[in-house]
Amino acid sequence: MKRIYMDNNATTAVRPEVLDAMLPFYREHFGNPSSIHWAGRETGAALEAAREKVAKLINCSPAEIVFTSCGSEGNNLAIKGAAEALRERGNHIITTAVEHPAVLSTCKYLEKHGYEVTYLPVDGDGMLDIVALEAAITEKTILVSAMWANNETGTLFPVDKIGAVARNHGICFHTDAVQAVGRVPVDVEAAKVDLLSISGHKIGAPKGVGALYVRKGIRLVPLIHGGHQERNRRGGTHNLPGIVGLGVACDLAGRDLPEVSQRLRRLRDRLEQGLLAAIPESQVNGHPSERLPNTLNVSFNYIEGEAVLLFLDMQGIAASSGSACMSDAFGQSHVIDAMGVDPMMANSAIRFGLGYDNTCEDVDRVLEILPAIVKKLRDMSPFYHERDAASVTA
Amino acid sequence: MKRIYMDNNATTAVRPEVLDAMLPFYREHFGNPSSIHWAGRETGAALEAAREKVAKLINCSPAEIVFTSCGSEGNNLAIKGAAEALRERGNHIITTAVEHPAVLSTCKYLEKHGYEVTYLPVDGDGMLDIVALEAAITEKTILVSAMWANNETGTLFPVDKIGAVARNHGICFHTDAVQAVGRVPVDVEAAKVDLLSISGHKIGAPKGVGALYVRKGIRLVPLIHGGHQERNRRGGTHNLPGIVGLGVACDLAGRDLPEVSQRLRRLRDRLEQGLLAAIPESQVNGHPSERLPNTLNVSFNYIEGEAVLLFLDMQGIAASSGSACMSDAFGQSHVIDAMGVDPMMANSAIRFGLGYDNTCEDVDRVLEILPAIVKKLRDMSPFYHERDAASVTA
Amino acid sequence: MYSEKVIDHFTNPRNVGEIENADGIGEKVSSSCGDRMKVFLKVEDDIIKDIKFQTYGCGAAIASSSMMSELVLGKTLQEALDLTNDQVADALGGLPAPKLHCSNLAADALHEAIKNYRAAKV
Ligand SMILES: Cc1ncc(COP(=O)(O)O)c(C=O)c1O
Ligand SMILES: Cc1ncc(COP(=O)(O)O)c(C=O)c1O
Ligand code: FES
Ligand code: FES
Repeated sequence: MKRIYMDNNATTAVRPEVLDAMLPFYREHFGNPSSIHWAGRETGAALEAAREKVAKLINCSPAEIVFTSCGSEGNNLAIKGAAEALRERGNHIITTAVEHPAVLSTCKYLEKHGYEVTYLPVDGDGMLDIVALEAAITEKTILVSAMWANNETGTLFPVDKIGAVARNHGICFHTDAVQAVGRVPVDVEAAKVDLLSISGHKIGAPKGVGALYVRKGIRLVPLIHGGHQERNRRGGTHNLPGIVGLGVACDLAGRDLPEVSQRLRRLRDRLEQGLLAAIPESQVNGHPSERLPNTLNVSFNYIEGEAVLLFLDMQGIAASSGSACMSDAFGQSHVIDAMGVDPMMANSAIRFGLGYDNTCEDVDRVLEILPAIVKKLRDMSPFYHERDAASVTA
Repeated sequence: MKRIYMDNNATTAVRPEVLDAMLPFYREHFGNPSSIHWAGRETGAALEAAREKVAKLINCSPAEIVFTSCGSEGNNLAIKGAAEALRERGNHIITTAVEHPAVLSTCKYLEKHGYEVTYLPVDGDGMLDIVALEAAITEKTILVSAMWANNETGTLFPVDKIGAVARNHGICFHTDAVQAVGRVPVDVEAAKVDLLSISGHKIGAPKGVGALYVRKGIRLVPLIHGGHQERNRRGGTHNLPGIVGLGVACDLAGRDLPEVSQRLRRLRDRLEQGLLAAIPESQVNGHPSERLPNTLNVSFNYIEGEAVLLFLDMQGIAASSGSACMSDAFGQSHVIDAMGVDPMMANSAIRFGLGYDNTCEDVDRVLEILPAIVKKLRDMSPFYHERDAASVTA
Repeated sequence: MYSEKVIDHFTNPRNVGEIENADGIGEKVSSSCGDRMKVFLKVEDDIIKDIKFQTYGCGAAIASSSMMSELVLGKTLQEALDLTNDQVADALGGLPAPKLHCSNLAADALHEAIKNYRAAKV
């Protein structure tokens, strides 16, 4: 059975060029880049070369890149670090109801420590209302954290407008761009971003590496105190192979982005239109146009998403229900929830995250298999039968 | 020129068996272990297998292992996490003057947040006085953080005694065992440890992965908030290849430890005795017997350590001056300083950290080269000439 | 982290040593790291005929000492007094930021030696 992986918003395979570039750094060039001897010099140069590549992809200067271990660390460092550094100026943070758990639970944590957090709502497409953002700002607002692209629906926030509002009010602006970087053009200058989180394993780099963009002049209390690495912003010996991999992945992403995103968009649209046509009472969750080109979040009323995923899995197709985290899969998605989607519709939401390796055949196979799965589950569902009964009665 | 790497306390090469085990997890088995589909199941099993291996090496149960990105993260998580969780019970932390920067700067940070920290002194061998520890305990003491093995001198603290004292007083005990695990036997039960930090890249696993042992029942506020990974103790997608590598490295370390540590001790002793015999007015910094088998910290009076390292480097020999961190290399080592070593002697301290790949020839080559380097630098040193003059006059 | 020039002067430092019956001796101890340099001068007709140094210090300190000695050998005392720490660092092809202070030793010790020479002559 051919395995089809369509969960690239959860994690991606490492790209071959990335792995090739990493390999020499495990056993040959393994020195600590902070060391003064040959073994350190070799890796020191590779570290800075990678930093330049990451910086180039998002249009910042290399000194503004802090390497981290993952997107979650970046979000924690950005939010806790800025909140603490700016504590004298205020204690109010604005974020949105649809952020990744790494942002939301960090904000919840800060609420226990004297911070006040506003969670902005989104509309039915998962879109943020920029007027609501303006209205939420108080004298005490020190930080806005709003994601670039939503991991569950792919909805793209108007980051440039958010950045302009924050800049006008002199408020620090963090964006979780873990799903956006490498998938859509990201420019920290154009968007007036101050802090931006990146995760390697979403863009063909390995797990265990990420980066945080920290605009020059933005003060940040470190999350991981330690040595002088990363200009005192992140202690710990550098993950050289990972960092080298992230550099190459950013390089490739920058080079391929226009072509790949167009290709994935076409595949995604084919999948979307095919499913909507074949399965009645299905709907797309997320913004019709302002959306990541690779992402499709779709609901099939009357059935449960997990059951759909299990059947897909048995046919070798890997998709997911929103957040990659299993424990979350059992509860309802806070994102779909915040969009005001009817609970039963929400419960059936599943997410396809297309990736570099997906083909048209992959899409067609899903189109071949999924309608039957939905039918089978609906046939089992009391809600489905009651609806039939209701419409018959009506 | 043959390159000789003797900086294994800074970082080690990944062992070939470790790299082999990691490779399938970059492109073949790359799924997110939190996912419910085939791609996640494959890696989920590997994740738990690695957890068991790490647990076995330190004699704990797998559920007590939290995977981290490095030793510094483990130290930050342990100290900040326990300090916050125990805040109601008290605000006093005891540590030692010779801890790694990841512990010391975390403690300094906590001092700004209402915690009081006692930094216990050490004696001339870098050894901790257990009586001083007892004397430092107050009603408000909530945490003792004392390292298992010192990274600069290799001195081994009497961890079992520290653990017994802490346990008797109902105080949580964290030990930074980054240099100890895999080099000397580490048993969390025997030592009555509650929290213990491990770093992969010191024992032949890759950079970018570590672990924190958290004794069952010990409460900890997460450092990286996010998803439900690691039983809510550490958010972020698992670094599967790194974790698999750490598992294999722990396995190998457990298997090889007796033989390897004996071999390295013999090499280290040969180096030590050879240098002391060939170079007058040199001394070992660290405990004569209670010391990591692979570590030699040695001073050559009248000259500067960095200059020695540069000359060694030109001959292909990688050693270091204490902490791997370059910026530290310029100042004096806080460890050697705390041992009360005469400043000029302290300034000349260099560290050899032997590793798995070192041979007897490596040692002999250092013995061949280093005396001449010291002589050359002493010939340049005004202090050395004044000493001659002084003794001639006398 | 060090330029090739630094490594060259560090590996083969020029003018290391001591001048017996030197005309001027100067010394400087770094306030930031405790490193120390000593300069010995032989002067004829206001020209530095010979220069030797002893340095206790890091690679940058030793290279700076050597470079300084090369820069002023055969120069007039006034030219030597005009030599700045920055010029020494520049001549070495630059120094890493945390190592800039190391070049201070060289010019300062040299100027001290000239001062002492002039004081002794009076
Ligand atoms: C004793 C000790 N603790 C902590 C660390 C930090 O480990 P890592 O570099 O993995 O963050 C090191 C190594 O640098 C160490 O030697
Ligand atoms: C939007 C978003 N933010 C943050 C993260 C966390 O990234 P990581 O798994 O690298 O910690 C993810 C992925 O899980 C994400 O999709
Ligand atoms: S019955 Fe299993 S999640 Fe509700
Ligand atoms: S560190 Fe002292 S002179 Fe360079």
